[in-house]
Parts: sequence; structure tokens; C-alpha cells
Amino acid sequence: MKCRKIFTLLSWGMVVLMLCASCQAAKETEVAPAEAPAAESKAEEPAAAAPSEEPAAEAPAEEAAVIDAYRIAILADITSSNVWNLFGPGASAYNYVVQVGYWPGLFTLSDHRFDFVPQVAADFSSALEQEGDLWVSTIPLKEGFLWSDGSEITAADMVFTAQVVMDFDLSGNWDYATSNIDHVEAIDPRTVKFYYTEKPGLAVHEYGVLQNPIVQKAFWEPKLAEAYAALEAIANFDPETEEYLAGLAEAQQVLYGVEAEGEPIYGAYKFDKWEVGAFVENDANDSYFYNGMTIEEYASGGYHENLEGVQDFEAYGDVSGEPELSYVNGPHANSVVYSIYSQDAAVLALLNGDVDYIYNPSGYGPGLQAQLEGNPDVTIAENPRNGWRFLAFNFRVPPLDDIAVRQAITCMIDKEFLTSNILQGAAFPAYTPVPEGLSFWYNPDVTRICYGLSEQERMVWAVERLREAGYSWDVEPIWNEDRGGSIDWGEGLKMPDGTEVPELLLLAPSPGYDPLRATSGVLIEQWAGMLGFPVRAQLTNFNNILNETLGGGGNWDMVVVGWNLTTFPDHMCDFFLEEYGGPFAFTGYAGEELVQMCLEFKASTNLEEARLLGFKMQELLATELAYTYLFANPVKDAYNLTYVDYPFTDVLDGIEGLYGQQNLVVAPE
Amino acid sequence: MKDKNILSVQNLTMHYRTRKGDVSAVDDVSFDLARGQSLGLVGESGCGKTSIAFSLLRLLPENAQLLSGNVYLDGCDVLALDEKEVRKIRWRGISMVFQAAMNALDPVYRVGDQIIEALQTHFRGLSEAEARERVRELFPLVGLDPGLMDRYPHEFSGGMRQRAIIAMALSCEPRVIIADEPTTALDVIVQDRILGELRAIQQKMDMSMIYITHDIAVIAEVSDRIGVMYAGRMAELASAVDVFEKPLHPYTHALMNAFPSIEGEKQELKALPGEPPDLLSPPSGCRFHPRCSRTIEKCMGLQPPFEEMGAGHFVACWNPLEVGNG
Amino acid sequence: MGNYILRRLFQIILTLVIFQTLLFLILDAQPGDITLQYLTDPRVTPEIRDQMRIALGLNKPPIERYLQWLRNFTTGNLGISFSHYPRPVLDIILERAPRTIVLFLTSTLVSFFVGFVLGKQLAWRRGGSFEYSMTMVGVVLYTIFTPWFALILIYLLGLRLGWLPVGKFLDPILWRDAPVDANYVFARLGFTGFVLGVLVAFMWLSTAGLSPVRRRSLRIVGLLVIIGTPLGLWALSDVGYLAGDMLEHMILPVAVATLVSFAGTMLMMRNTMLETLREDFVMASRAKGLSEAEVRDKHAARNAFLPVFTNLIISIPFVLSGGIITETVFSWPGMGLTLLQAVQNEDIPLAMGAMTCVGVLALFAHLFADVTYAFLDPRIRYQ
Amino acid sequence: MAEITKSQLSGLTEPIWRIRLRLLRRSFIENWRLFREYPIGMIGLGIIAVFGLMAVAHPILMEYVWEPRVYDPVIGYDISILAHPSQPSSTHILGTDPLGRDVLSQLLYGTRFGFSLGISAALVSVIVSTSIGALSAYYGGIVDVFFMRLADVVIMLPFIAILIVLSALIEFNGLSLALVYGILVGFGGQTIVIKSQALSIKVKPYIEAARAAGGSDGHIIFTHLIPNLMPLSFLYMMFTVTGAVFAEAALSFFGLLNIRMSWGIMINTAQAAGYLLAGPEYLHLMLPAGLAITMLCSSFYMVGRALDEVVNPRLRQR
Amino acid sequence: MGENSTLVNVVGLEKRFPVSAGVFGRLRGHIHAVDEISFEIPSGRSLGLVGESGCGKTTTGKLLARLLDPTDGHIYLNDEELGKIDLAEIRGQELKTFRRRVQIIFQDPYESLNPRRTIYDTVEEPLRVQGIGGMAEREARVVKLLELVGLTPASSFLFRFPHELSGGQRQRVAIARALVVNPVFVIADEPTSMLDVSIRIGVMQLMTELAERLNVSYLYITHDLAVARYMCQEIAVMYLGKIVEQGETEEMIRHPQHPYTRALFSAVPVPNPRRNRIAIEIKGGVPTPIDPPQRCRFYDRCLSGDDFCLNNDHPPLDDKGAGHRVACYKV
Repeated sequence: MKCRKIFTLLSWGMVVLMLCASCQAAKETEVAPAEAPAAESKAEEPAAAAPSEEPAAEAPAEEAAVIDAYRIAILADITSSNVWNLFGPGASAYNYVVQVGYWPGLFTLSDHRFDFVPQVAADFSSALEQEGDLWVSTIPLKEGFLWSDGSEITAADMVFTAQVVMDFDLSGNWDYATSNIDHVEAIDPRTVKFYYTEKPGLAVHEYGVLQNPIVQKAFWEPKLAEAYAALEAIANFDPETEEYLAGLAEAQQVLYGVEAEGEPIYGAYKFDKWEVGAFVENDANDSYFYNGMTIEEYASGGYHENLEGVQDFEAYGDVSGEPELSYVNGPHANSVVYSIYSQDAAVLALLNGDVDYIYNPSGYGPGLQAQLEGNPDVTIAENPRNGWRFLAFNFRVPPLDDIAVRQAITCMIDKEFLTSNILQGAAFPAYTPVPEGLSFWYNPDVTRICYGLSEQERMVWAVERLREAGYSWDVEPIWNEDRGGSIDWGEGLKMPDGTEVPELLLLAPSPGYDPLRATSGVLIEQWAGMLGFPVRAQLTNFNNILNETLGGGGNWDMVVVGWNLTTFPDHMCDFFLEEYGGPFAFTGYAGEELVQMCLEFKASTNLEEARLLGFKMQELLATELAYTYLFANPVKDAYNLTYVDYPFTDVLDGIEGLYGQQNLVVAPE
Repeated sequence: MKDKNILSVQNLTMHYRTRKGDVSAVDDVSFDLARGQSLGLVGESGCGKTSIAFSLLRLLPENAQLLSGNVYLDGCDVLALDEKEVRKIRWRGISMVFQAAMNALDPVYRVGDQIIEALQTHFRGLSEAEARERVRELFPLVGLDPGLMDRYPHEFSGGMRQRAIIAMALSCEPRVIIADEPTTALDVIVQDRILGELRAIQQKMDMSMIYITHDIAVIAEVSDRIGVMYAGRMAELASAVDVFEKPLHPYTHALMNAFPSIEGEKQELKALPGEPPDLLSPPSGCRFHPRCSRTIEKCMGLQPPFEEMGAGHFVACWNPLEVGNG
Repeated sequence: MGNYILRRLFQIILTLVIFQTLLFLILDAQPGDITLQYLTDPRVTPEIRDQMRIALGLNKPPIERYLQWLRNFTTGNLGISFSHYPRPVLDIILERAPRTIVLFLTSTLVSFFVGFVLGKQLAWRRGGSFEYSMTMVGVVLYTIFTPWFALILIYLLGLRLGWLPVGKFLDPILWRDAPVDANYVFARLGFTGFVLGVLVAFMWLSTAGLSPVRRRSLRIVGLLVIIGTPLGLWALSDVGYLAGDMLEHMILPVAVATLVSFAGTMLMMRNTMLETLREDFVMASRAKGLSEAEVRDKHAARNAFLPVFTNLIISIPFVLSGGIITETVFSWPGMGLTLLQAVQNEDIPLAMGAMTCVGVLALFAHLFADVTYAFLDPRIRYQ
Repeated sequence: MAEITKSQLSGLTEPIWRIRLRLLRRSFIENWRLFREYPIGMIGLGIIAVFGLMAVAHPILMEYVWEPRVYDPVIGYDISILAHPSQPSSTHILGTDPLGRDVLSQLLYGTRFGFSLGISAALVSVIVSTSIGALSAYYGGIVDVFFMRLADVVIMLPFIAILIVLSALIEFNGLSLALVYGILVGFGGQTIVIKSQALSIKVKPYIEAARAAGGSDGHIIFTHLIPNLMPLSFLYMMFTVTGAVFAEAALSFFGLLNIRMSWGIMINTAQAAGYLLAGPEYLHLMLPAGLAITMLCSSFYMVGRALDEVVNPRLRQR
Repeated sequence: MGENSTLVNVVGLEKRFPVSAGVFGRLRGHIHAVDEISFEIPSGRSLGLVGESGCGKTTTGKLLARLLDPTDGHIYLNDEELGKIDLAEIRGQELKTFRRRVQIIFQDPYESLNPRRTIYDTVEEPLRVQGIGGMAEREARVVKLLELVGLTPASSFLFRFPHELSGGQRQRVAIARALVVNPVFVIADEPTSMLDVSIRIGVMQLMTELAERLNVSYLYITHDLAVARYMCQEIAVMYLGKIVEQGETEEMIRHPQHPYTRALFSAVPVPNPRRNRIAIEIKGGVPTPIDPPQRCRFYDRCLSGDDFCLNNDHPPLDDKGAGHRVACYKV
């Protein structure tokens, strides 16, 4: 009984405490908006406007319609907002889509035709000159280029950025560290000068260093004190030692971990809110330099930037007459909201009109496409992709080092059948390392082995090719007219030296990871098997494939993988020659001819010259078959034209390649 | 005679439905219980003693079927009442001391609270404090310290638990209390004490009691009248002395002879032949006939009537023992 | 009691160490490491990858890394995530755990309650068509392929009928100008629930001494007041619409998590209740003249509750397992999704952290439930 | 041995093995009769039978009816149909999947896979749990402490999470998944249940009687303990089948399994191609597999439930 | 073997069970289940061990059957086949052989037979594990034993399962199993307490009859004094792990001397409604035997205890004449 009384007393006390606590809580929530009146008004607004699923319709119809929010669906959360990390280990497509426009570069590629054009740089004066042992490039900066806090972008910012990268030995997408840069100098606030120890090629200079982002020195310098202190600690260590590397890594970690909240940026939109796991929001940046600037492209190749009283720039050809394409730079939206969805949910959201565009590097399966195509509001833009899927051979394993074998197997692979039937038109057959969409570099006349042949003809060709090379069978594969025609599999295939062909392990990602590649792998197993190659397809997880191939595990004979590419096609060397590509050149292929061509290609500073070399390399690779290119799947972008529109949608890698054209997107008419 | 009887059971017949067929658990059982009287029901396991007890309280499992019979409590037919009215009869009219005291108390509630629950169920306006007071009075009556009422059943020993059960059974001052083998699981010394207390309370409160057990010695000590049951039927019903000294039914007689005692001279025990019958298909006629030493032809075909032979001495047998033959 | 908790804590620590050792072995035995991710990035040279390994400590032998991990763990440092480099794992977990906890606390409570009530009824109405149909429905729901089921619900309720949002945990358009962030609202909601629970318990206990007649009416009024007041307060507050949005997004995942798990409790409850119904005290309470509902709820169900509650404790890890599926399908950014992504990305620290978090969650849920059990079952006395 | 098959002394006219066989048959019939009273178990058994037929049908159909090039569940492709996935038709009763493969063929193949996976996992778990449960209950002491602590750890782990983690380490295929799942279940909750049952059997007087008769530990474990554990083990086998099939489907759904075809892969294929929410016209892509997973899981679970009522007399109705 | 030769001689038998608690399973004490007891059982006679539940009689039985290992003390078995052996010492093969000579019958006929084995399997098991005889021989012996315990015709019982038998029949099977290996000494742990009255006598009579025919001695453990009276020539009363009184059955019943025995005997109800039995009072209930203090175990409940009892050890079991031995200072 006594016990109970005490309990009752305690309970009363508890209740009083609770009430106090909740009162306090209530107060807190009441106070919060009072402290920030701006927030209050905002808080009310969406509450009222929440049901208005048509923000565009409500927008006042002024001369240029402004989009309230450009709603992009992204498929994963961003992981970092720190610029150093973003272009380093934190590089991810979703980080880019949100933040890549924040920082300017000296030069950039134009949005539509990827013309190399100045951004912060005032002009093209980037030519290289020799100054003593060093190669230098002097670049003047524009006037009136402002950070979002109103201060001007200066050479000091440029130097600071490069210096930090070099001091911390940053890697990833920071090119300075790997480009033989000696140092960078600010001649005056509007002139920056790069010093190279060796003469850099196109890929390193124009397509590398000069396009790197620039950050604001005033903001970052004080923030990096701690990181520099960490760097100081290893200043005296030998850079080769492990202690040094560990210390460096620690310093980098501090650098990557710096909170970059409130960082002044330059782009069309600036950071506003990040609700982790749900969405990110960027707000329009009024001081964006290109805001309202008209860009015109002409059939002649001419490129024209024009904004009254600010900028009038032209290049690459005649800019008179009617432009082929003309668009006005934004921001045309008050904000950009990046919401995180799963792919299926994103499609539903697009269909429902909850988002305007899906940033979807994973591509749409046929089912999602079918859904999207069935909706009149939704448009799908299809563009060529800069990338392909291929079958790689392990050149260290006989008989795969034999060109005859590679050609025979390649011949059997009916790419047209594979892409149009099995893959349901989700992909185009590929024959060369350069995709057709990259029209400048693409060689249309490259050899296509067994193109257009029937199954029977392919078999005959392949058998003949093998026999020529000295291969023999116990039972030769033959065409069997029964059952509508099929191949009776070859058996006991022997190499020219008489030994039997060993079992060949074909790795392909499991269907869960990529059904296209998994299916291709299984089919190739069949096709090669018809010829008598004892191929065993193993569907395995992608990390395992990486580990065996790029990682150097070596337990593979053939593998179906695929890469996305950069616009500059030096991957033709990087993928086959270890001195360029490192682990990427995992096949063990080292054709003398290719080595020579690559030496020339890499050193070339002239686009035309590089292009011709590229053609020759494509032909070489298409017949040597270091890889057998299988197919490339196009980039498909789905967007809802109810609330937004784009000035153009025909572009290599699609709208996706431009991260949703955030600074160009306009309200529909 | 009628008004003196607080409880009257007439021709009670009850079956259990099982997947193998009907089990004739109670067959045509009749008896009366007078105010302040103690009736002992004795018989082997499965003879229907407990089923009768549950029939009186209308607490039968779903598969039980009351085929016929009446149970009058103070002249009111319990079997005809609806569920709500039966609930009022329970505990205030007839309460029960359960066989397995271990399990008859809910382990998650305090012992006192369980008695309070019974009280508040029947006296809706009773506050907890008042009910506690009532329990406090009850506990010493059954030899328990009132301080124990806030303990949980598992903290009680077997004897204490049985006492608590008795206190619970007494709480609403019932007219009839049924004690179903209340001491079977207890050691002999504890059993002796509880039997003594139970008898004393019953007499003090002038309650009627039905005492159910298989132990002839126990029943001899607590009962005024004894009913001997065999295979669902009442074989013999008489005063305690009559049953022990002048048994008429051969089964009663055999039971007496088969019961070892530490009192008196060591007597030859006589085993009953055979096994108790399977009530799924009980023997025809007298259910005892396959094991009976006095079977005559009539026994096999016809069920003997339950008749009075001598003052208050009822027996169901075609060939009863002579009086004084015990 | 204190001694018991101490002993259990000791056991928990021991279990955790074993658990983490196993986990570490499993994760470390994977082919390759995180730097494989960067293999696909042509700009990351082998030198840089080596440097990364050093940065991440991957160059050290496993045993050293394991000891390092244990050392760090004791100081609350779960390391640096690889895939969210350089965010500390603890940071990520603290950000996501509340979402998982809120979602699964809700669905666990709801499904336990639903299962308990239904199971009670099943046992009570044994043999009827209600029992058979409910059992069938229960079994099918219990064994249904969760992702498939979730997708069907999404399709029907979210897409066809458009009643409910189809994924995520909030509506960005509504929240982009919200004065507070999601975890703030989560915390407030959780706090409200806690206060509610305490108040109800208090009200219940303080009316216990009254006579049965007054008790009942007072309790009904009390319940209405206690539940109504916070609801009103929330509705009036300026973040009420945010909470509403959040709750709306929770309906579907909670419904799925509930529907697929309530049957476990229901079927278990049915069985234990059937066993309890055979106990003598049920018969005794009936004999006391209690109404059938009182016998069922106060005695039979109360006792059957105990083993069912134990079962709930044991099923906590399964709930968390189901959580991975539900979170994935509904894009609910909680621990399950984090774990799945971490494993897929070979983000060992994050996977370790997430698993450890899940393990710690499960362990403490066990402990909490065991202690609660001691209160529920007076027979249990911990030395 | 011939002289002992017939006994003159006891008047038995039959060899003992035949009597035992008859006893076995009788006890089977008795249990069957009990089991038959639970409609839920009969429904489950019926569904299992249907699945059994499906599993058997696949190789037969592939051998005699279906053209492998068209109907192979993994590499088949029907050229005669222009667009895949195609709707159900007379040639493809459940249509074709996005890669042009026959859904029915996949479903049947998946049945076989699901069955063998579930049953092998169940066997593994039962062998593990019964032997460990029996040993730790019988010997107690350090063996018991070790296995029970291990079981505590194992039951604390969210299965799917552990399997996801393990999938990164082990290249899961059907067999290894069955093995891992069986071991996990066997070392976890099942051991605890079996052990507690074994403990209750261990203290039965007939075990003591066997010891008093001079029976060795092995004799007692194998002739008394384990036979009395078998009903419970068998019951848990049913639940393990359910769990294993579910786990496979879940892992496949996440794309974590390296197998060529299963129900989970079917759903995964449909999902990867984006047909999951594409509307009723693509129902044939996810409905059959999803339903099959659910039905197979349910059916074994139902049988388990019914067995529970048979094995556990406290639940029996009358 | 003569009537008077000792079959079993128990000397200072002791069994303690540890009680542990705390974080590290700290030892809290011992339950003194059986505390230095000594008694003899002459060949061909049966001893009844009576007492309340928890007094240690079942533990004593299990110790004698070596189902438990004694903490201390000796159990000598004087066997014509094996000679005099100390059961407390033997291990391994010896123990197995000893199992032939000493058997045990349990209380609960429903639990003491493996429900999955036929009667034949059950009864044959001791023969098989002892490796006695060939298959036919064993079968014959099983049949013989079944008929001996009254399960006739044996062939109709051989291949039945326990659940098909009644309680009495099962207990007969259990008796058959115990006797099938020709033991000289059988420990019967309340073999009839769960049987109905009408069957109980039959089983008791069977056991008595078999004891004579097969020359078996029983240690008959029971809480029912009346049953012990009919089964045994001698009775020993146990209280809290100690034997407090032992003697010829009839002598004990007529003249119990220990205060506990007297209370116990007086509490037994008698089947005579006319008699007004008066029970002898003792205090309180049975305490738990965890490390009991070094004095008379009965002191706390005894009405005639005094300072001498309090200050001295538990009294020795002294012969008070005619083999009637009592452990009490006050007698």
C-alpha cells in the first residue's frame, strides 16, 4: 500500500515534469519563426500553396515566365558538398547534378556542341610558349565576373585553387596534380599564368587544367588552416615513405571534411537546403554572369555569346545570318529541387507531374519506357551515348591471343540480332571504340566483321578463319537444315599446336546488376560454344569482375563489361596500353602499331591531326579486336513538358549529360 | 425435506463429444444437499465427479453436452438460466475450491487482488479499499497472515496457495462450496491441517459443501453423506457411517477392501479385477458388472435403478450385498 | 534488478564483440576493397588508389585494422565512411537511425497490437469460419513476398487510386521552405508519443483504486482528453502540416510492415491463448462469475501475452530484416537502405557501423523487452 | 539371421521387420488422419503437390514438348514474336519476359529451383539444429554454453542483412545459399527450440530408465532423444523451407544472387526492365513469380502450422 | 543366500546440489538433499522409505541406482554374482554390469515409457544394451516377463505403443522392464501413487509376489504410509535429508517414537467416519535444506526441543531396542 502511494506521488511528479517539458517544446516551436520572420512567411506560404500542384500555372504571366521550381528527380542522395571532395573521392553523378554548376572554370565546353569556349578567361589566348625549361600559357580574365557574394573572381582565386590542389596532391578530377604543372602565377588580378615542366597535349591543357573549377580564396583560405596544419606536420617527411602518405591522407581528410556552408559560388543556382535522404534545393543566383545571355550557334560552326553591355563573343566561324540554334541562359527558375526517388517511383512521379525531369544515369528499362511513352505529357529524348559495352579477351591466355580466334568468335556474335531482338532495341550495335554520336571523332568506314551475314554464313566464315589459322576439330561444326536450320556444335577444338582448347571462363555481371550484359554473356557462351570453344559463362557480382580484371585478380578469360567515355577519345590508348591507362589496360594487349599511334596521338596539340590519327586507331582496333565492341545503349531523357521546356534536346549524352540543363530550362509557352 | 435442501440435482446426464465418439461422463445422477451438510463424492479418476462439479457451475467445456437433468439451487433451476444470470450464481451461489491450487490462481496477479476481483465482480459498488478490508478479514480465517495478500501466487507454498483458494471461495459467502480434491497434491501433515480448517469453516459459516476426492480415508473424515461414483453413475449414496459400515453396492465394498490403512490390524487387501471401463462404449446394463463378483444375468442387460434401500441409503444394484455384510 | 541489468550489459558487450568479430571477418574476406570503385574512374591512377588505401587504412593487415576498429568503437568512433567520404559513420547513422526507429517502432507496435487482438479472438472463437479465414489470410500475409506485396500496394493505393504518396518520407515541395528539418519533427513526434504513453499509464493507474462502475467512465473520458489534447496542439502548431505530411508518407510503409508481420503475433497469440485457456485459473476466473470478456482479456489474454511478448523480442531482428526490404521499396532513407547500399558499395566502415547499429538496436531491444518482461511476469525475479 | 526372423516362442507369425513396417504404416495413417482434420494443412499440402507437379513437368516439357531454343528459361528466345515482353498467347501461356524468354518455362524451372533450395536448406538446418540441440541438452556444460551463446548471437542478427553482407563475400548460388541459410537457421533460433525440447525429454523417466538399464550416451541420444525430437524438427523444416525460399527471392530482388533463373530473378528482371509498376498489361511478368513465391512459402508454412497442431497435443481441438 | 545376509549396506551416503547466483555464478550454498544416511537392507526383505516431498527420498533412490553420483559415502551391494562391491566407486564397464543387478521403477507410468517405442522395444532394451542373449533368446525373455507381470497373452501386447495401454498396464510394463535383467535389488519410486485405487492393489500385490518368486529386494519409496505398511517389512522415515527413524513396519506404526514420525503418522486420515482422529501438532512447514545449521534438523518444528537439541549436532540414529532406531535426544 505504501509502495503504491509513493508510486502515485512519483507519477504526479512525472506528469508535472512532462507538462513543463511539452510547454517548453511548444514555446520553442512558437519562438522559432519569430526569431526568423522570413521563415515564418515562407512556412505559411507552402502550407497554403501545397495543393497547388501547378506552380507554373500560378506564376504571373510576365514577359518571361519564371518557373517556381524546376523539380528534378535524382536516384540517390548527394554525399558531400565540399568542392575538394566533390572533384576527388566524393565524385558522384548526383553530387555533380546538384553542384557542378557552382564553380567557374577558365574555359568550358559549350552546352550543345561542346565547343571549347572561354568562361572566366577573357579570350582564347591559351597558346603554349617555351620559357626556359618550362612551357607557359598566359590567360587574361574577364571583367565583371562575380561570386554570389558580389566580389569579383580574380586570378588570385585561380592561383589559390591550383595551389591547394597541388599542396594536398588532390587527385580525381583535379588535373593540376597529374599534369606536370610547375606552378601557377597571378601576374595581376586579371591575368593568370600556368607553368608546365613538359609540353602538355590537348587532353592535359585545354581539356584538362583549363577547365578545372575555381573556388573563392577569401572564403576558403581561413577554412583551410587546420588542413594546412596537418600538412605542415609532414612537411619534412620523404614523400616516398608511408608515413608521409598516411599524413597526407589525414590532411586530405581534414580538407574534405571542411563544412562549406555559405560558400560563395558563381553558377546559376546556389545552395539553399539539404534535407538528407529526401531532397536538395538550390536557389537562383541573381549575380550569375551569364544570366540572360543569348547563345547562338551557326551552321558554319560559328558560336556567339551576346548580352547587351556585358559580353559579345564569337568564335569558330561565321556568325552572320540565321543561327541554327539560339538559347538564352538562365536561371529561369526560382529554385531547383532535387528529390530523391527510386527509379520506379521517379517514373511514377514524372507521370503524376510531381517532378519535371528525371536525372537517371541508369537508363530506362523497356517497361519504364513503355510507361513513359504512354503518357502524353511526358517526352522522351533519345541521344547517342558516349560509351559502350564490349567483350574483352585475356591476351595472356592462349588461344585468345590469336587474332583468328577473336575474329571467329566476334563473327559469331550477331550484334544486330542481339540488340534488336534480345535486347529489344534497347541498344545499338557497336563496331568501333568511338560512338557515332561523337561525330567529330567517329570513323564511319571502319571494318565490321561479318556484318549482315546469316547465322550459317557466320559459322562458315568463322570455321574457315579458324581452319586457316591451323585449328582443327574432332567434330567440325556444321549447318544442319533440320528443325528449321541450326548449327550442330563443334567438338574437340584443337589449337594449331594440337593441344585442346582449355575451358574458357567468361565473366559477366549477374542479371540483377545488368540484364543486358548478363544475357549477352550467356549468348556469347552459346555462340562460341557452337564453334567448339568450351566457354563457361559465369554471372557474378560486378565488384568481383572488377577485382579479377582491373584489380589484377586475373582469374578470367573473357569478360563482358562496359564504360562511359569522355568526349576526348584518348581512351583508345588508355584502355590498351598500360603506360596510359594503368589498370584499365587489363587485357594484356600491346600491339606495336597501337603503341606508335598513341605516342603521336597523346603528343598532338592539333585537333585535325589528332582526328586523323583517331580514325586510323579505330580501324586498327576494329580488326585487331583487342575488344569486341558489342553495343551501346542510347541515353534517354524523360521530362514532363507541362511545366518546363528545354531550348534543345539533341545533344550527345542527352539532357543528362548537361545535368538537366538547369541554367537553360525555360517555362513552356 | 424439500425446503431443507439447498441444492438438488436430478437425473443429470452429460456427454463429451470427442472425435472417437460420445463419452458418457455423467449418466443419470441425482442427489440432494441440505443446508450445512457436507456431501462427499468419491470415485476413481474419470468416474465423473469433477464433471458434476462443473455442471453445477455451468462451466463445461464446449464439447460437453448436458443431455438431461435439473439442478435446483434454492429452488431455481441453474441449467435453465441464461449466461448473465449464471454468472450471478457463480461464486455467490456456488463457489469452488479447485483441485490444482498451483494453477487455479492466475500467476500474474497478486493473490489479494484476485480475491478483490471476485468481490468487485459481485459487489459492483465496492471500492478497492473496502474490498481489501474484506480480504484482510478472510485471510486469518483460513490460517493465512493478511500481510500475504500482496504477494504473488508463486511466492506461496502449496499449502498456502490452497488456503488462499479457500479464502477466495469463501469471499462472497456462497451457499454451496464445492471442494474438488483440494488436498491431493499436498503432503499429509498439511493436508490434515487444511481438512481441519475447511471442516471448521464450513460448520461455522453454515455452508453446504460438496467434497470431491478419490481418497476414501479423507472422505470419511469430512463428509456427512457420501456418494460413491463408478463410471459416470452414482453407485451408492448414504450417510458416511452407512457407506463404511453397511455398504450395499459391491463396488463400494470392493473399494473399502482395496484401501490400505495404517489404522488397526493389517488386513488382507483384495484387488479389484480388471480395469475401469472405457466410457466411449460403456458396458451394457450395470457398468460395474464386468468386474463385479456378484454379477447375475440381469446385471448385463439392464441398468439397475438408483433406489432407496433403507433410510436415506440409495443404491443402484440388482444384487446388493446384505446389510451387515460389509 | 540492477545486478541483472549489469549482467545483461556485460553479456551484451560480449555478444557485440563476438558479433563484430564475425562481421569484420565476413566483410574483410570480400574480394577487393573500396578502391575497386575507383577502378572505373580513369583519372584515379594506381598510385592514387594506393594512397587512398593508406588514407583509409586498408594497407594495414586485417588484424591491426580489426583492433583499430574495436579501439575506435569503444570511444564511439565508427570510422569514416568510404562512400560518403569523409563523413564519419556515426554521423550518417545518427541521421538515419531515427527514421528507422520511428518507422519500425510504429509498425511493430501497431502489428503487435493488431496481432494480439486478432489472435485473442481467433483462440476465443476457435473452430469457426472466422478462425479459418483469418488464419489463411494471416499465413498468406505472413509469408507473402514483401517487395512484391509492397509494390502491389503502391500500385493500387498510390498509383491507381492516388490516395497515398508512393515513396520517400516527405514531400520536398512542402518542405523546401519549412522552418525546421525532418529529424526535428521526428523527434517531436516521438516525444509526443512518449508523453502520451506516460500519461495514459498514469491515468490508468490512478483510477485503479475506484469501484468498477466509476473506473470505467473515468477512463474513457481520460483517454479522450489525453489523446485529444496533443492532437489539437499539433494541429494548431506551425509545424503541424509538416508532421501531417510525414505521417501521410508513413502510412503505406507502416501498413506494409504491419500487414506482413502482424500475422506472426496473431498466430502465436492464438496458440498460446489456446494453451492458456486450458489453464485452471481461466476456469477459476469464470467460476468467480467474471464476464466472458473479462475472463478473456484480464486472465487468458494477459497470461498468453507473456510468451507472445517474448516472441516479439525474438522477432525484432526479423522486423529489422523486413525493414531493409520495406525501406528499399519505399525509398525510406533509414538504416536498412543504408546497410544495403553500404554493402553494395563495399563501404566496410559504413556496413560495419550500420550492422553494429542494427545489432545494438536488437540487443538493447532485447534487454528492454526482458526488463519489461520482468515487470509483466511477477514470477520472474532477476538476482 | 534366418532363425530369428520367426519366433516360435512368442507365437508371432510374421518376421519382425514386417511388423515394424506395419506399425510404421499404421502410425503414419494415424498421424495422417490427425493431420487431415486441419483444412489449413490440407490446403498447404495441395498447393505443394501442385508445385511438385510443376517442378516435375519442366524437364519433361523441355525434353519432349518445348523447343529449347525458344523455351529455355535462361537463353531461350522466340524470334517469331516481334516485341518482347509479349502478352500471354497460345504459344506462350504466360507470355514472354523482356528478354524474350517464356515466362511459364521460367516459372516451372523456378519451382524446381525453389523446391530444391528450400528442402536442402531445411535438411541442413535440421541436421545442424537437431544434433546441436540434442548434444547441448544432453551434455550441458561448456558445450551447451558455447552453442547457446552462439545461438543468441545468431538470432540477434537480421537474416536478410546478414545474407546481404554475406552475398558480398560468398558467390551465392542455389546450393551455397541453402547451406548458409540452413546453417544460420540451424545454429540460431531452431537450436534453442530444439534444445529446450530436448531438455524436457532428457528429464523424462524413460531416459533415466534407459540409463539404469546401462544404455550408453550414444544409445540414449540416438534411440530416445533424437527420435522424440524428430516431430519438432520436421515441423521446423517446414518453416525453414518458407524462410529459405523467401530469402532467395529477396536477395534476387536486390540483385545480389548469381544464379541464372529463379522466381526472384524473374521479378528482378521485370523490375530491372521497369515493368513492375507498368500497369495491368504487364501483370504476367511479376504476378506469376510473386504469387508462386508467396504460395510456396504459404503452403509450407500452412503445413507447418497444421503439423504444429498435430505434434503439439496441447493445441489439439479435442 | 540366507535370510539375514545383508544385500545392500549404505554407509554415510551424502548428496549435495550446489546453488549458485550472481553475475559470475557465485556459489551461494548447497542443498543437502541427502545428508549422511546409513541403512541396511537384508536380502529378501524390502525397506520402505517414507517422508514428505522434498525430504530426499527420491534422491536416495537415484543414488542407489547410480543415476546420480553421490557426493560422499558408500553403497555396498552384496551380490552372489559380483561379490561385494561399492556402488559409489564403480565406473565404466563395471557400472554397466552393475546395472544388471540393480534396477529402478518410476512413479509416472505415462512418462517412464518412451512413447515412440513399442512395448517389445522397451522391455528388450536392457537386454540389448547389456548384450544379453541372441535376438530369439531376448524375445523369449521379453515374452516371459510380460506374462509374468500379467500382460497375457504377451503377443497381443508386444507391438503396442504405450499410449494404447492403461496406466496399470504401463506400470506392469515398467516392472517387466526392470525385472527382465534378473536384478537382485529394485528401487521402486512411488510406483503406485499415480494409479487408481482399484488398480493400485493389483500392482502392489504383483510386486510383492514377484519379489518372492524372483528373490528381489525393494527399496520402496513412498509418501503413503499405508502403502508402505503393505509393501515393506521395514520402514525408514526421512526428514530433510536425514533418516529420523527406522524399524520393523508394524512396530513403527504402533509405536512411533520420533516427534516427527508421530506427527506424520497421526496426520494420516483413516477410512472410518466414526473415529475422531486427533493429529499431533508440529510447528510451521518444511524449510529448504540449503546449508542447514548444525543441529537437529527437526528442531525448528519440534515442540519438545530444548537447549540441548539446539546446541548439539543432529542426533545419531540410535537403536532403541528391537532394531527400532530413532534419531532424537528426547526419546
